[in-house]
Amino acid sequence: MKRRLATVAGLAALLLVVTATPAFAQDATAADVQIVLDNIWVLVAAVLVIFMQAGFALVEAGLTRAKSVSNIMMKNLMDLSAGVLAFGAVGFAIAFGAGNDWFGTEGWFLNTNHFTDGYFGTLTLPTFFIFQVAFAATAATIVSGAMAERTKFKSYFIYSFALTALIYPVVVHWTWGGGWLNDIGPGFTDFAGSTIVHSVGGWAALMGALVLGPRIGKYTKDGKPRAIPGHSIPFAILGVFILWIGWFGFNAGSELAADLAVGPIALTTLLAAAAGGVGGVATIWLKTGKPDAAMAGNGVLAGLVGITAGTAAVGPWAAVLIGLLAGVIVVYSVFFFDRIRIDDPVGAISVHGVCGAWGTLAVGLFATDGGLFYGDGLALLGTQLVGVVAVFVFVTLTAGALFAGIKATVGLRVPREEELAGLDIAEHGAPGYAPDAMPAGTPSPLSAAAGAAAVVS
Amino acid sequence: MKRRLATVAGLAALLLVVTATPAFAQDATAADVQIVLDNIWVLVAAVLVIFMQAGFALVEAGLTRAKSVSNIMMKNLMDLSAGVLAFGAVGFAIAFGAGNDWFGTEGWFLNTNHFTDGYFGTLTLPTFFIFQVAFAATAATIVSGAMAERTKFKSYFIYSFALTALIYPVVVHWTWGGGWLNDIGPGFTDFAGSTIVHSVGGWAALMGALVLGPRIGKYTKDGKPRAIPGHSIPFAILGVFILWIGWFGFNAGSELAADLAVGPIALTTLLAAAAGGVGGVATIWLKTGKPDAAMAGNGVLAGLVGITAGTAAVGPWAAVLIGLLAGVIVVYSVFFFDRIRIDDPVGAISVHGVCGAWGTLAVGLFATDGGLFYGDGLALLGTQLVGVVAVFVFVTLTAGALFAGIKATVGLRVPREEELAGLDIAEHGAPGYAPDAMPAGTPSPLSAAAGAAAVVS
Amino acid sequence: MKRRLATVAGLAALLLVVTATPAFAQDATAADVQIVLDNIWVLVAAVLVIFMQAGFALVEAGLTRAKSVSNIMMKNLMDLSAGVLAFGAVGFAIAFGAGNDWFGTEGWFLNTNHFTDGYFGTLTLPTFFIFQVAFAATAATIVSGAMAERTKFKSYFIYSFALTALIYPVVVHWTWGGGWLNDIGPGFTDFAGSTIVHSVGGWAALMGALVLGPRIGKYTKDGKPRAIPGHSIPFAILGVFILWIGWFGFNAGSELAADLAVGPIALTTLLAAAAGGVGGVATIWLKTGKPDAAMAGNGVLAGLVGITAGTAAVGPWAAVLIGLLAGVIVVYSVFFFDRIRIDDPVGAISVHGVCGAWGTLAVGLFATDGGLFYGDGLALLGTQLVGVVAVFVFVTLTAGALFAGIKATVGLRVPREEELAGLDIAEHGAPGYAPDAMPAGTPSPLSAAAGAAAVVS
Amino acid sequence: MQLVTAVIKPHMLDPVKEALRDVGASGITVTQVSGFGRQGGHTETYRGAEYQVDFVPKIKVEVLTDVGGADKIADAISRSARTGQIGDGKIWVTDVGHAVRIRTGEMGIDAI
Amino acid sequence: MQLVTAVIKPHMLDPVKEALRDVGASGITVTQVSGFGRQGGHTETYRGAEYQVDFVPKIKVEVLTDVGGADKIADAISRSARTGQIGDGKIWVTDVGHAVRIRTGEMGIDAI
Amino acid sequence: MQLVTAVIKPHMLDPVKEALRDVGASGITVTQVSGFGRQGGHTETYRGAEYQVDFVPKIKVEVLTDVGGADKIADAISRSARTGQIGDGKIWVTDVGHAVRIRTGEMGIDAI
Ligand SMILES: Nc1ncnc2c1ncn2[C@@H]1O[C@H](COP(=O)(O)OP(=O)(O)O)[C@@H](O)[C@H]1O
Ligand SMILES: Nc1ncnc2c1ncn2[C@@H]1O[C@H](COP(=O)(O)OP(=O)(O)O)[C@@H](O)[C@H]1O
Ligand SMILES: Nc1ncnc2c1ncn2[C@@H]1O[C@H](COP(=O)(O)OP(=O)(O)O)[C@@H](O)[C@H]1O
Repeated sequence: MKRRLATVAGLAALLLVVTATPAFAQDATAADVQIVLDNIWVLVAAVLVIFMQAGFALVEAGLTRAKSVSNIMMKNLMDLSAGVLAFGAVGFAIAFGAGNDWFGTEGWFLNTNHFTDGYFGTLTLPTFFIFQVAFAATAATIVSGAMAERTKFKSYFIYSFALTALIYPVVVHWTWGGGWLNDIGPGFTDFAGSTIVHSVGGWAALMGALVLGPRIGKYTKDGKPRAIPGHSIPFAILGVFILWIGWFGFNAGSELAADLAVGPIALTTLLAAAAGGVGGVATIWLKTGKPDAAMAGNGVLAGLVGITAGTAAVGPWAAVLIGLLAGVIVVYSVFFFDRIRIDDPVGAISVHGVCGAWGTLAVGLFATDGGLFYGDGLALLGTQLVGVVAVFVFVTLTAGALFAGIKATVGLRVPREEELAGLDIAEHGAPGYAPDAMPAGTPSPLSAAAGAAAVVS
Repeated sequence: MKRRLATVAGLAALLLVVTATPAFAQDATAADVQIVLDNIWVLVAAVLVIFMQAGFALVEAGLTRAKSVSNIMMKNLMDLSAGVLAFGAVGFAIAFGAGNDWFGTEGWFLNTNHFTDGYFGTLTLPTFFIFQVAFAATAATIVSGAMAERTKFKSYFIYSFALTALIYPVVVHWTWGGGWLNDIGPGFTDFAGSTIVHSVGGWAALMGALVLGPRIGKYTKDGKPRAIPGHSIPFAILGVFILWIGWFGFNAGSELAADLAVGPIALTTLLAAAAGGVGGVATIWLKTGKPDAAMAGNGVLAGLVGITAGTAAVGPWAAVLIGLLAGVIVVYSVFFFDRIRIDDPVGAISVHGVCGAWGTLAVGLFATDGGLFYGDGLALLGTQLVGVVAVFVFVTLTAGALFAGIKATVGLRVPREEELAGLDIAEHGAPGYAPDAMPAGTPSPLSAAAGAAAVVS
Repeated sequence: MKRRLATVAGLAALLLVVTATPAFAQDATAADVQIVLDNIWVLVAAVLVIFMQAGFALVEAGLTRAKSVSNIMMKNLMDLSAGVLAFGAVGFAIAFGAGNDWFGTEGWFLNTNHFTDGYFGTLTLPTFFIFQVAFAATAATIVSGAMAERTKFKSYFIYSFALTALIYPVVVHWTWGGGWLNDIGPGFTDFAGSTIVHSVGGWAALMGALVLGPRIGKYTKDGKPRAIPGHSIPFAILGVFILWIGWFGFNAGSELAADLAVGPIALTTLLAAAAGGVGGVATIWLKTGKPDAAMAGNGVLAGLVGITAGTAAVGPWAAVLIGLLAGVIVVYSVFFFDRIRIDDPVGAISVHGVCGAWGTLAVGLFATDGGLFYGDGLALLGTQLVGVVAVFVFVTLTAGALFAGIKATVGLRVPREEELAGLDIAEHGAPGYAPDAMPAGTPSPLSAAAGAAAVVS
Repeated sequence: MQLVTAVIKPHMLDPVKEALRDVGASGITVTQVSGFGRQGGHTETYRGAEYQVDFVPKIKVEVLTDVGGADKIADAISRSARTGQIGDGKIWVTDVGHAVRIRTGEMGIDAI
Repeated sequence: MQLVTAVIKPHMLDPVKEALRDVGASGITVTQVSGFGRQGGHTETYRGAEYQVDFVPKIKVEVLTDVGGADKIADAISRSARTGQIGDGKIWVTDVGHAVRIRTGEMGIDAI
Repeated sequence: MQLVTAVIKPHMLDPVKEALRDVGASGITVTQVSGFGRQGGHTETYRGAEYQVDFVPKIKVEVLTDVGGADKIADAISRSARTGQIGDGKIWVTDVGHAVRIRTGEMGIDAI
């Protein structure tokens, strides 16, 4: 058998040549090993980030109604599937290809002639792309929750493609891609994407929810918001757990290398999440007398979104503060959007948009190097503000135009009957929770048990 | 406290000696670190592959009825538990032990005298075994879905033991274990097991479903197939997400080393999965007008199975094509097996058997070294065909005999009454979804709510 | 764009200086890379351990009733959130700070002046803390299941804070922190915490369940135990799968370094889990004629808890035996506690307390260095016994006092009405499974479908 | 006494409840049911296979009343549950021999 | 008018529905119920503890009909729901004072 | 024959079942229902927003009996379902024209 393993090794070696990467032999140097370690670590981090898609799907599914649960799951699965192809073909080049200060113009279809060895430091193109595409899919999927229970699947598909291929990549180019936001003041600082990823998703969610309008029944005739409880808190909290662990990949992987800075990053991530959970639950508890489970989950996520920008720039104490405040902010933000009649079933705008902005600004306050509270003045804070506002304006305009365009052409919202009955049957053909079929093959009459799925009119 | 940490370190050092592995001191060379990195990476990959068991369990549970949900979960948990013991005791030796071209005859019970240091290159026996046993459990568990809702638990247990201990290891010996399929033409190429793992599971599933016959109610009197919708699309899609991320371990871990080839492998894996999802959903959408959630999930899995053989041998474009076509193929294949009255509730035969074969053949078309489309003629394609056919014949014969034998002795199928009522109560004692017990301790009468669980006759 | 990536790299380098960790340049030595690898590996392991929180939440949710499902999920989310802060502020110093043989007295709030570089060998403070806090949260969350369905949320919060900040850290100081248990005989050996983590949780669970008393309806008037089936076996088994994979981080990460000992540790972990599953299912099958799903899950977990102490000290055969026996023991232990009227809905006392003790003692029997069966006499076994007893006494006393204190002040148990109706509405405001709201915004009357949630009196 | 039974569309429960409160009904008992009638069901597709779902979710409302009250109650339901589209449902009235309030043991009209 | 109520085995709903369609019933209302009778329940075991489940899932079928139709309908159900084994269920008929079709306000026999 | 219908609190089903067995009832049919009455509902809060849940879970119990038996049965239910608190529920009795045992086709009193 040793003979054959040798064959396999030979094949692998061959492959190494084919893919034009340096081969490591017995005489590999420490630098060679470090390069491999960088790539392995970032790949593992990328896997964690991709796992976050499951977390988003579960949070969104849990906080919405059973009658549209298939639809939510499908949106999350398909925006990843379509997003990988769209970002690989177009978005990645716009984001990271050479070009101008505003967008990249080279490197379409992961062109290896453009993205040559060393372009991404020690990371290979595949490693870097996989990590980045997971971020693009995150930005896209955030919107899904805010538009839940009333959006046409086809229209969501179009939106998701456009965001992943065009809108998100432009913002990335401005920042991580080397564009203009690096040249403002001390340079805009958003280590892992509070603004670049989460606010992009959050502001797009805002426009989506705005153009769509609230779900039927969300507001009384006199405009007071009504609670529409989610159908599965266990799904939602499981989703929060998955997002929490995925975020270690999100933040610590954004170091884009395996080094000792990874630990401190993971630590601020952990502390902010914990503080966000405590802040969120304390706030809602004090306000309503009940430690609401969904808000506790939102608090954890708010803490995570909040720390994302400054995870590598702030210390542990600041991380706790940033997270705690994010947990408080998210509760008030949810109330605010509820009141102004923007119906966001899962709190995506508040968690990702608002707390993303908070986290980005917080860098200007707490950064050990440049932060206001460290006596370094307003320069960084001002820069952060420019970045937050620029991204807000860009995304609300482009995403707003996108949704308005979809609405005017293929339509954005399902018909009233379909919304009342739930999206699963009309959009996807069958209920997400089918009652057990009777022995004779006909489904049992109890469609109602798992959430009233048939067409009511 | 430093004193004590030293104690711990001493203990660990001692252990290193005990387990006969080279100790790394301050003066570790880069090669030493690389060896550790190889082992750590493959272990992390193995954990991802083991996590796939949860994914399989959820996909299968979600696409079948609530009344047999415990049974599905138990089958998945126990085929891993029993499989680890069976493969460790017997299967691993047959697969990787020295022997002849057909099977190994040495190294029973993970014998360290046989599997000496260096036998698996830089990987230690524990690392290599853990990675491989996760593959064996995958092959076994594929069958569980196809035989769902009507198989005796005891009989499944026997099957699963036999497949893990005997059938699967023989196929592994033919290929990764250094057997005869390496000597055909340019050598059979199945990097991570489209055929070796997935088709083995898929063809065994085919024989299982064939010997069992369809579920009661699956076909009308005139033989037309009826839909029996699964009870939880969210479970199914969560399962798909878990399988997707697990597959990065499956494919990239199959490099059996930490090197820069891992990135390109992960990339083809990601692209094929995405393309498979898009291909599957597009096909069913065009055919029926509805983007079916279960089929979208099957599409993603089909793409993953399809790329598994060629993940290290083909480029990104080919990966997209292989995945896309797998997504198309899986839909037609599901229709085909439905029509010929082979009742496979989760599409396991189509996803793993058929798309596993497709992926293996696709290597002959798209391999950058040897592929037909790269101008290298039919030699590789022919070899791949020989492998596909050989494994098909071997597995259908042995698994067919196994199932026929079980049927003739302990029986394979539960009694009609039990099948109608669901397997959970009769096989495992209690429903998978028990209604909340009333305060007095008696379960509420509403057994029906979560899917009619009592014995109807 | 290369320019900008350089900027990013510069920033990262800067950060390295800021956080006072050695910077790795092109001329990194193999030892430098090894240090990074140690930290990366332990961080990845920590992420796996944190993921176990989701596993615990699901096992506990699955094995209890739907009407308190939010409460269980919340307890698991909040004991992690609050636990991170409590352990960071206080517990970590007590556990690992310098002090006396009984507890640490320095290093509050992760004080970097106390925990200087090198304090934790090659691990940085962030890495070591994140790994350890995940263990603290594990100890805390074990109790949640045993006290399920009848504990005030507020009171659980207080308990969880106290255990994480005070009780658990003391036990850690005795052992991993360098305290007195290292000085008994050959030194108490509990590699990854069968006693230190699991028994601490298990014995605290015992006291919690004892002080609380059984759930209403758990016992007939003549004292016979009644079954109160859990509401979702799929949740429970999914939780088991997650715990299983998380345990690779738990045990193999406890090596606290990336070396070749990690493989053998992972192997004993895998084998014991598999054997535990087989042992548990075989025992319950023989006793009742049914392969119970919940017991199979308990068997796997029992095997994992059992191997945790000796995972690095015993060989594969011993691992199989330890796991198998743990699987047998857990079944009889569950029966025992049921009979003596200690109502532990999920079997936490048996899995973590009893099997933790078993696993710790088993080291004294099977350790290849020092074990009775390896001819090394009773010294180690005696030492293990001392540790097991000491921890039992300490935890039952302190946790007992804690629960009694809570009971006497804020109260421990919810009112009878609330317990009958389920904790979700009264404690958290809304049901865990809300029926789909009707279009008009009012929830449908069918609260009953997902488990009768309204206040009955 | 009489029992007024109505089968209505699920989302009309709210207005019906209000209407009944307005006419002074002291209580209601509600059941989730499935109906089959002129409204017809719908077709679903799963993994490409079509199947027919014949039953439509409905809500059954039962109100116990004294003889004189039945008409008023039937009328209130009829008005408040009407959308004018097929499937609005039925109301029927049956005689009830006697009634008991469990809590007090009160009989007849006092029980309601 | 009359109301025919039947309690049947869940998997006989399909044939009963067909039989009712054949005899011209214009509509059916169906409820999931649990029955307790001669058929008896069964024992379940969970984590080694046995417990008795007394109730068996059943389906209740209600058909409103004019007086003449009740026998025909009861007969159709009786034939189509019969398996000959214990637990096949019961049929009973009650008088209905009056009926309304909500959509139109039609009364009496026209309402059905 | 007569049909005794009772709406009770869910956790009183067990004692009611025992009581009915004691007075010789041959069978019971049970339905999950939701009730609205004096007992009132309760307020829930979700993500900080309050909402009113008006309906309370109840269990409906139906027992078919010969004319003489109805009182005994109503009495047994009334005694066994009583907690003395608001919301204990109602019992009512209706006349049943005829009854059939599906398994055998037996009619009238023999069917029960
Ligand atoms: N003959 C009947 N017996 C019992 N229930 C009926 C009958 N006819 C209709 N129903 C119930 O009334 C509902 C509405 O009836 P349908 O014929 O669809 O519309 P409409 O009420 O507008 O005539 C049905 O879904 C069914 O539940
Ligand atoms: N006296 C009764 N009152 C109400 N429902 C009854 C009565 N007897 C039987 N049933 C219902 O009919 C179902 C079947 O009755 P059962 O006695 O088990 O068998 P069979 O109908 O063959 O005599 C029961 O499950 C119950 O729902
Ligand atoms: N008039 C009525 N018609 C139908 N059901 C009623 C009526 N009044 C009460 N009920 C049912 O009885 C239950 C208990 O009634 P309620 O008024 O709350 O208390 P009590 O029975 O103590 O008077 C209600 O929840 C409802 O299901």
